[in-house]
Amino acid sequence: MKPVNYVKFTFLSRSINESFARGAIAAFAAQLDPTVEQLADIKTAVSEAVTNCIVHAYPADVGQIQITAAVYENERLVITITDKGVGIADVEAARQPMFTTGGAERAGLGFAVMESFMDNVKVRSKLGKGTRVTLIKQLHMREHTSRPLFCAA
Amino acid sequence: MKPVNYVKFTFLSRSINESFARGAIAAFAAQLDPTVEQLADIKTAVSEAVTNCIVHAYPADVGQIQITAAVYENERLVITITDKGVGIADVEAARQPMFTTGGAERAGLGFAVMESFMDNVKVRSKLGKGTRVTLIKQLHMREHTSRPLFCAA
Amino acid sequence: MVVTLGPREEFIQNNLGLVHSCATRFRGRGIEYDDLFSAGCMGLVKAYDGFDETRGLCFSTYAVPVILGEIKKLFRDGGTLKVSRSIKELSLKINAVREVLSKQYGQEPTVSQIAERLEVSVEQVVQAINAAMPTLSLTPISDDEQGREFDIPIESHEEELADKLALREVLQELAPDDRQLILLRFFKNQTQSQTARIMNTTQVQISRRERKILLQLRNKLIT
Amino acid sequence: MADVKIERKDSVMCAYVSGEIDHHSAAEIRETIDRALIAKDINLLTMDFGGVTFMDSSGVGLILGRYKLLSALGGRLVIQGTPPSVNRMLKLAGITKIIEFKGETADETC
Ligand SMILES: Nc1ncnc2c1ncn2[C@@H]1O[C@H](COP(=O)(O)OP(=O)(O)OP(=O)(O)O)[C@@H](O)[C@H]1O
Ligand SMILES: Nc1ncnc2c1ncn2[C@@H]1O[C@H](COP(=O)(O)OP(=O)(O)OP(=O)(O)O)[C@@H](O)[C@H]1O
Ligand SMILES: [Mg+2]
Ligand SMILES: [Mg+2]
Repeated sequence: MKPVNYVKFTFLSRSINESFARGAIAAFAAQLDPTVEQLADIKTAVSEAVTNCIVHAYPADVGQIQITAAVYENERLVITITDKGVGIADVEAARQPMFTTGGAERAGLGFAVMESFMDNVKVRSKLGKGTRVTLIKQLHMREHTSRPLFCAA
Repeated sequence: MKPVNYVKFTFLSRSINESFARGAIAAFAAQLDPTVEQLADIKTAVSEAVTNCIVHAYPADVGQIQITAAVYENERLVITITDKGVGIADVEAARQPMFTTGGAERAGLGFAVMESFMDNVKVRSKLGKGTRVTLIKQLHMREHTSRPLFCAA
Repeated sequence: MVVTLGPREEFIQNNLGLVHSCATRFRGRGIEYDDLFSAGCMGLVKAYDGFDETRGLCFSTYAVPVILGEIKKLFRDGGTLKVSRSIKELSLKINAVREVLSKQYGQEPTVSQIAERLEVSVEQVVQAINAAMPTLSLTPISDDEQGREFDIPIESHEEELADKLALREVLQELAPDDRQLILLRFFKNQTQSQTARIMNTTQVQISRRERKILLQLRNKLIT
Repeated sequence: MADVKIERKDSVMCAYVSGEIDHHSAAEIRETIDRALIAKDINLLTMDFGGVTFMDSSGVGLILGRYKLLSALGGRLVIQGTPPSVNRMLKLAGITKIIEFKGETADETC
């Protein structure tokens, strides 16, 4: 299915860009008219995925992070976060709550948070090649005064 | 000179994305801790440039718009807005206040607004190829309690 | 070429449209349109008076920057206000309105409903919402603070102790192998592979087992 | 972004955290707290989250890290003032039963 609208952005794996990524995604998701809580969930999940790229994918250097966000007709929001970093040896293990390779300051909760705040989380990774995390959220399952979402440009 | 930090994003020339572009730029510029006025100026200028792509560059169809934003060491913010649309025949004429090819709906003030809100505006265009607008703003010329902007990731 | 503007009064009357076009660009920045327009008119008058007809310049080329500049001055007062501060203020308002609207509609308001009530743009609302704004529970808030869904009750020392004991107890309930796994992984900070080596099994086995135990532990602790 | 204010009285220390806690800001908060912790003999640290507007799992790491450090130093960590969404994160982390909580409002110990 083709998205109704999408955006793609690329930035450096600097920790200062964590808040940029959250803000940009929020600005995009706004077109779906989410509730405050839905928006908070999306921002938190994106923050987790971006932080993982910064901390784990490029542990020693600064690399590129790419985010795409797409809106589909049924108000489904699909976000991907991609890095070309070290990759994950065992994705299943990495997704376990409390699994971390990050030492004492990390809780190993990133994936658990993404899973609990989004409707679906997919992870594809290849050692030495990089990782792509796909976050999916279905907005407005509830009834909702419908209004046209997109106007002609 | 190499930028300290930068971001690049691509999106469709739909009017709904004007607010995304403003929001994303605001999220990026936030790292320079601008004043309310400076941020409003930046957002307005970006909005003008993006609207021009939507209205003039791709008058009949939906095309791609690319924005880059870069921060340089002296707190200079450089933003480019690029389209692959129809291009501008005479850039100098187009930049004149009240020049418009947009009919009664448009005031022909977009470039004047960009110029008055930013420190420097450059326009490069080629008919049939597209247009790139470069917006430059110098933040915090005044004294300013300096704090480290970037920490190692 | 000499450009003649004609009589002042009449010329200004005829060019108010230009002022409107300029003033519109500043809408939604928190200053009333009438004030924007008045400042713009000042700019137009200044431009008329300052325009040098002999320089062959188009009037609008000269006037537009003057008008825009005059309107911009209105915003200078707030010029030192940091975005971070203003966002904080708006987010407090959003919080309050969110609560009111939730009660009114019986469900969480969307960002556009909040924006409408506050008479600001959706964009501003989105910017001001920080991800961890208090999540509202839709159950009516009683005077009793403990009634709120996400509140963690103030724990007495006895309860704390009980909790710690609970954790220990839950751990005690585990089979010896499982207990060793948890101790190695989370109290001795061993990796899955290291744990696997110590326990004479494979990392995959540890990984699977661990997930099961953690779920089990969590369920016991949370309920 | 985030800010942390430290208050100290004898062996008791309080850290008031506000703003957005992500991996970027957690690093600064951690350094500020640890520097103050190590400089003096502290046996009770209270972290106040009253002003926190965003927190991802980096905040959980921040708390766990201080918890471990204090345990090693023979001290105690107390968390207070956590807004509901921070609680949600802590609950998800399953650490609400391990870490000491004091209610929503600040206490006179600091
Ligand atoms: N983009 C990535 N590139 C390489 N490894 C990753 C990436 N994302 C996650 N990982 C691996 O998966 C593990 C689990 O990630 P997760 O986000 O759940 O926890 P964490 O980052 O270690 O801790 P926390 O997120 O709580 O701070 C990481 O420790 C790391 O080993
Ligand atoms: N990206 C672009 N591609 C093609 N033509 C452009 C582009 N940007 C501007 N132009 C041309 O330059 C003219 C002047 O642009 P400007 O933004 O100043 O005014 P406007 O868009 O016509 O009106 P307003 O911005 O006041 O609504 C336009 O009318 C159009 O002919
Ligand atoms: Mg993580
Ligand atoms: Mg224009």
